[in-house]
Amino acid sequence: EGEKYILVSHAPDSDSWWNTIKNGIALAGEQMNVEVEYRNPPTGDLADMARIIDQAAASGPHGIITTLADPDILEGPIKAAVDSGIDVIIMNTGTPEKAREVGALMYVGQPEYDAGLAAGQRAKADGIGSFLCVNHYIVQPSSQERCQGFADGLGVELGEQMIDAGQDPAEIKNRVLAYLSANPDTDAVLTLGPTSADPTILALQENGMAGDIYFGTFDLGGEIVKGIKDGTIQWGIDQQPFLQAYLPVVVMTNYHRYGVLPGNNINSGPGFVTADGLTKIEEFAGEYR
Amino acid sequence: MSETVQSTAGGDERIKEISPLRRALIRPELGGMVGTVAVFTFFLLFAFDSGMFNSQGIMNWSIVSAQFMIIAVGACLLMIAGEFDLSVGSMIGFAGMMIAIFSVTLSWPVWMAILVTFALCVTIGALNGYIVVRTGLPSFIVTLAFLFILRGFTIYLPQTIERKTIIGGIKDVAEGDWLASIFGGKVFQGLFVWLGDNGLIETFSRGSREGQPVVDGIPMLLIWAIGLIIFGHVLLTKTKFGNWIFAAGGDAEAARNSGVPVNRVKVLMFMFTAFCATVFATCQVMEFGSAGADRGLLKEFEAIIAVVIGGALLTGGYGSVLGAALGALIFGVVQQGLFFAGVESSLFRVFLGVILLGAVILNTYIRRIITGER
Amino acid sequence: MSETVQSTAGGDERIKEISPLRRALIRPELGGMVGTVAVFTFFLLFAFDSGMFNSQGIMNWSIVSAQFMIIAVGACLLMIAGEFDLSVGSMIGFAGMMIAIFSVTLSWPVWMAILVTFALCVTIGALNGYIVVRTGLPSFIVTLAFLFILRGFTIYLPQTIERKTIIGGIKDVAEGDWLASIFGGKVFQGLFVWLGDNGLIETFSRGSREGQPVVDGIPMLLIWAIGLIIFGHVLLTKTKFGNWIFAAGGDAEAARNSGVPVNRVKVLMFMFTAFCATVFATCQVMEFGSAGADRGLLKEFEAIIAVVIGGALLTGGYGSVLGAALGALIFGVVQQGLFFAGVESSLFRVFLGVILLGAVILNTYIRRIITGER
Amino acid sequence: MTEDTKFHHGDAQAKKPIIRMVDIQKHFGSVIALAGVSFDLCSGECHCLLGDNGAGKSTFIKTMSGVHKPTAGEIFFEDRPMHFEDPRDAISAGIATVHQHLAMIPLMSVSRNFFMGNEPTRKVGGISFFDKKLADEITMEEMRKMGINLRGPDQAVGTLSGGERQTVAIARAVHFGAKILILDEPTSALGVRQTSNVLATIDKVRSQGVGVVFISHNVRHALAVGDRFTVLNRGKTLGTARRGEITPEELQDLMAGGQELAQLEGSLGGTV
Amino acid sequence: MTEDTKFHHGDAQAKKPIIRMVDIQKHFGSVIALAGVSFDLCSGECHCLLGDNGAGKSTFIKTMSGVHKPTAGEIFFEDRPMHFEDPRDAISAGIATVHQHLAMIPLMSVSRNFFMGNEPTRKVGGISFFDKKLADEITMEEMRKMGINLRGPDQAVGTLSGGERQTVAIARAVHFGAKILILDEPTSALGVRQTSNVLATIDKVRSQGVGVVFISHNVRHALAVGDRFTVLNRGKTLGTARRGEITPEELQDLMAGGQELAQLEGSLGGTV
Ligand SMILES: Nc1ncnc2c1ncn2[C@@H]1O[C@H](COP(=O)(O)OP(=O)(O)OP(=O)(O)O)[C@@H](O)[C@H]1O
Ligand SMILES: Nc1ncnc2c1ncn2[C@@H]1O[C@H](COP(=O)(O)OP(=O)(O)OP(=O)(O)O)[C@@H](O)[C@H]1O
Ligand SMILES: [Mg+2]
Ligand SMILES: [Mg+2]
Repeated sequence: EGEKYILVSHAPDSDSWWNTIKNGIALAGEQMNVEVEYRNPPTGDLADMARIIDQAAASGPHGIITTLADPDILEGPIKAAVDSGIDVIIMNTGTPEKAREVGALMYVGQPEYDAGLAAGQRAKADGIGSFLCVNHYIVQPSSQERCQGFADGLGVELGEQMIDAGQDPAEIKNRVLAYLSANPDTDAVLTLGPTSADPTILALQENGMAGDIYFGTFDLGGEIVKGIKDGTIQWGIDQQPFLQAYLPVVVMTNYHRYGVLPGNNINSGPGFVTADGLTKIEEFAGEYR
Repeated sequence: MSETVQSTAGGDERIKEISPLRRALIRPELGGMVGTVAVFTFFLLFAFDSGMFNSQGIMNWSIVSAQFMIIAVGACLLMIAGEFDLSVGSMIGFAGMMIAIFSVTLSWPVWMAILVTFALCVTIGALNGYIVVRTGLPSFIVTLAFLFILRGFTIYLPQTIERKTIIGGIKDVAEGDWLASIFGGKVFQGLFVWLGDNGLIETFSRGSREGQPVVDGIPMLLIWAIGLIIFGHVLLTKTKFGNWIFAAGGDAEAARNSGVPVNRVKVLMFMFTAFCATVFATCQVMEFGSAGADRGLLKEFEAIIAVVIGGALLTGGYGSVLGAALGALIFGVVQQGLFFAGVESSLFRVFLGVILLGAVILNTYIRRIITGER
Repeated sequence: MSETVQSTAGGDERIKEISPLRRALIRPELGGMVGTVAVFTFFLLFAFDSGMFNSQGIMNWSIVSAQFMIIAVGACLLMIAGEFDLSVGSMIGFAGMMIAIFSVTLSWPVWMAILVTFALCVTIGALNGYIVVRTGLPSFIVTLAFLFILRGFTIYLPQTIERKTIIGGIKDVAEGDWLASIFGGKVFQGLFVWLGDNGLIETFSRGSREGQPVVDGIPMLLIWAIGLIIFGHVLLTKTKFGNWIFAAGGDAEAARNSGVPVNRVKVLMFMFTAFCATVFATCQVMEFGSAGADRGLLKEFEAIIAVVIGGALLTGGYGSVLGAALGALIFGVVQQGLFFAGVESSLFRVFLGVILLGAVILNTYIRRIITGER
Repeated sequence: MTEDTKFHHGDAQAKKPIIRMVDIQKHFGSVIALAGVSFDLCSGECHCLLGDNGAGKSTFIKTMSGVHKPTAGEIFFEDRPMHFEDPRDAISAGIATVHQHLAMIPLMSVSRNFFMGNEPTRKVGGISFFDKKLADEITMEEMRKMGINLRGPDQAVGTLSGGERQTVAIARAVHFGAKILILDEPTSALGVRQTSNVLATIDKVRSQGVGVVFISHNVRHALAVGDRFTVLNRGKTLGTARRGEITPEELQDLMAGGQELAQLEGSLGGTV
Repeated sequence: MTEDTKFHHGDAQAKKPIIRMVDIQKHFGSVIALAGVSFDLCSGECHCLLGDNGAGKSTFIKTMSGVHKPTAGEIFFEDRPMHFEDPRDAISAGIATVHQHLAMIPLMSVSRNFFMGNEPTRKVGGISFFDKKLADEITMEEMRKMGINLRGPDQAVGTLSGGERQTVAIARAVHFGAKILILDEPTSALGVRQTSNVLATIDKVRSQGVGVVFISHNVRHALAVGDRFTVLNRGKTLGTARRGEITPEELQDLMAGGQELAQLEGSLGGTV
């Protein structure tokens, strides 16, 4: 009872997608009756994140749940935490192999490159040959892996097809408009989350391409769900962040209380969300979905 | 060290000649005007057929520029009054979030949410100003503190109240609200339909809106930008208060001794800057239908950059609203133009830095000629 | 308006009494000292059993503070010399990226990569300074331009060369490099093993490092921080050059007339700031083994905040390196301490803003007493 | 200090004073700048305020012009007690001040400086606008009267010489129909020609019925235009003398606070 | 301007001048500040530089002290042609300047100001450190000599009165064994006591063999200490006169650039 778990993410304060994660651990904490905390580097600087893992370890929790955004940086602190007797579960970014390497119990998440690749293959099957990747967070390596994977899935060069969109919605919208009007024969648009998807939907509505151009996105959110429903967006890749936060807490609590542990890693995604069966998703989008 | 001309009746043998053309040209906006011409020439040459100059393209960079203009007007007047505000970006995020919380979470009518938010943000601007004039601290530090404080609340509040950091659904509640449409609507839609029908502007050739004109109206954002520029320009150059703004920024002590209510002027300008930031936020929230905790990041710098490109003096007492508007235009056109021209987008920052440096050196040169300052 | 004391032999009836204790206390660092005591008291009371004060915890906030200290020393000297540098954060990202590109992509020996990067970054610092002193532009604008330019290159270069924004694998190539270990190594490892063996500090309880002490040495980062503080403090207070730094920032014109080579001082301080940023970047890259385009975001503000909390005057001519170091310590302890205390992390910024405001008001009050300025 | 026989303390005046300041004190933190100074001024007279550096002259006139609020003491303006909240109040009551450190803004044009804080307005459609044309005309006219030919009303003050700026400041004060004109060391940075211009202006203004407070370190300038002389020393008055009742040497002695002057007097012919 | 009979142009001196400036010109952009000024100075003399506002006095002495490089003209220092790149060069050649706008930094302590640009150093282990103890001692000593009692060497200059600051600046210049001391309007803001102190100091310094260049708008101050008087007008010299060869009235006339002075002369006893 009252075990303490700390979740450390690599996202800057303002990244809204991570909110589902916060809600996920909060709910798990409540249900399992354990203490949970969420921490992140305020500016998204991974080097700061390493310090936070050190700090988390120093505060002596029972377990740490963390992303593995850059193994080079995070390996050291995570290994030190593991060695000092703290159990670690890797979530979200990273791969099962890396998770094993750093001594984590397991990995829960969606390997970003693979997700991108799967999406690319799906798009290729739908006859897509060129695309625009709207990257709103270009300095984050996993964002690039998604675009790269998608390009590889299509079998094309990524090249200039990924734009640095910035984070201001009006700028994202207008950059998308500018790109599409300069490259009118683009087949598809790929966005990396609500921050870039919401303005992109508006952009497409404005230039009349909504519903016409092939549109896929990572991660769900209120507007994205609506877009899927009305046919603007073909599919959303759901990595189910809720599970990424919820499951590790549950797994660890049970491990600490009863010594039980699943034998495998858990892939919370990629799941393709399409217009079928959206009701639950709609209700909880942005909160638990 | 500051005397120049020995004015006796007639000419002065100790002044060399300055040509009248040169004298006519030297004005605060000159740098901005030269920059605007240069930028347009450049893109007309290198991105003409990229769609940058068709009706849709024009609307595209106009909107981006208009955004910059709205915050640049506030920043410009404040800078001329001798202060600046680093909390503009955080204020944008904060204002948007407040509107969302009031209207969606608390289900207030949207007009009330907007009005209360305006009141709140302008009060925070006044607080900023009050601290600056009372303690005499540099506004850099005071507003830097508010940059952090406001951003902190913008993340913390929705997180605690709504369990998410993006609050959407504002479009639905704003439907038919009279005040919302002043920020989020479009005007002259009829005109554009007519233009499209008569083939004067392009129409959509595919998709759901086939046959409709590609540009279907002027967004209120543009109207606000133009309105604020006119207001700022008139205020600054045509009124008594405008004189006080220059005086407060030129030498606060001297102005105070001459009977200019310097503290009042500065506080009012902080409030006006906050007002502009809130206009920006409201337009954005009404257009996009959601408020996010990450809105407005780095906007404070962009506002300052536009103002400085437009010829204002960072230390106050000199500048023009028209210049700032041109600065914002340059900024917007370059940013969008690089996309049209297909330049690797991460190089945008490099261009921005280089343009900033170039503009500011040109402006300094012009200012020195005007004021005889050395 | 600036005369105070009518000094005649003996006392002056026109000065009220100031107690000797009060007079002994008022020094630039006082604000920092008070702040440090307050912060430690607070966390000792509210986060004592959170692990913040065990060996691992202490090491944790020490390292974070040391990071701030490294950049704060540079920013402090530069600020006292009357300028400041907004490009510090971008410089950190840029320097790290350059080391990675040189050593990993171009496969240069690591020591060479480091040396060339130092040369490059210090040159950019000099360029910053040169532009500032030559054009007389405010350093805010010039370094803001470099903030964008350097960040742009930091994203663009790896993107073009390696098609990613993070370059890893530096640890492998740095293995055994003499220069790399000066930045990334640890010292006094023997001591800590001894401490661990004797149960004076905790040891790992399982895994490959079972039995080893949890803190296995003092990272070079800390040594660099202490070294730079001592260097900066001695330079500022004990040398001729230190006097020039104060003079250049106090009144550049007066200093120039008295024979102080003001331009040289300023340019050198820009170079020193760039040097500190590069030390920061190199330590980071060597410790973590990778360089990313997002490194150092907002660090320029953090440096300035630490310096200002430490009692320096934003407008130059006044401050102390020890104060800046205390400011960095406060900053680091608060940041990590809030995590230890389990405070909602989005509130961190709110605290930071409030502390900044409080500190700066306190410092202003102290400075006015010291200098008799009003 | 011993009391000089020619000095009167608060003696009854023939004319009624327009401003009367009684026992003004001003403290800045631990510094006592004024320790109780009384002073009055009639219209049409030039009252010189003299004293050593740091005696409190500037501080005193700043309480008169609303820049500082006195810590203690009372101000009677035209026999009514007055409390100036800020310089605006004093200005609108008719007290114009040319401060020691000029109240001009270098980056602004002459006409904007001239009307700073007192801008003429013109109503257009119910909104009042700054009447720039009128301002420009008046400025050019007033400056011409003072003997200064501007290149144009838009010329920046930063391009004027010190003497010219001083003249703008005085012209401005006179133009706005001040009842009291306060001049804080207006001649200290001026050449002889400019100085005699300023002194002549004081004379002219006085004859128009304006009361002038004139601060100077130059005994001869004071004696040239002053009707009464009040000497401050270390925040207190040493007393007031009338023109003709005191010799330059005596006055100078008082201005130095009664302390010994360095040995050079001979060559200076008695006064510095 | 008509040439006054008592004025000599570049006449042969008995003593050899330490500095000789020949036909100095200085242009700032479109402003011609100096249109050819010649000047020389011998050791042990006080050479006054007089002239109207904006005549170019400050500009001229700035070329002498290395702040400005002359546009044309030559400087001979102890008969060797000299080119000062910056103030450091002039200072190390022995030219100390007290500028019109003080060269003191308010936030710094008196002793740091005193030694600014000329810090005494002490080697410790091969590295030279600022010798603060020595600096403090010398400062206290020199200030005491000048009759100023500091609270301590760490007192900030900002807390000194204007007169005291002026004295620090002069004491500094003298201490560093200047061969030439340039004083640009040192008395303009000073009270009578401080003024006579400064004049006495000039006298003392001169008798120690230092050449002094003294700029003033006050004829009487100039006449009190000057050996020679050079008058500038609108960037040109009107000529040089020796002590005793010229009356105060004549000198004042020249200083005003030969233009009419306003009618107040009577009460001023001839000179302003
Ligand atoms: N840096 C500069 N740039 C341009 N013009 C200058 C500069 N310095 C001085 N001047 C001009 O040169 C002329 C001479 O100025 P200077 O300061 O030498 O006069 P001055 O004789 O010292 O006057 P004052 O008695 O008022 O001090 C003036 O017209 C002045 O405006
Ligand atoms: N704002 C202030 N805060 C603290 N002390 C002040 C302030 N203003 C003036 N003083 C002090 O009050 C005293 C009187 O100063 P004041 O400027 O009135 O002298 P003054 O007679 O005008 O001298 P001067 O002839 O040099 O102009 C001085 O000791 C001065 O330092
Ligand atoms: Mg005074
Ligand atoms: Mg001068």
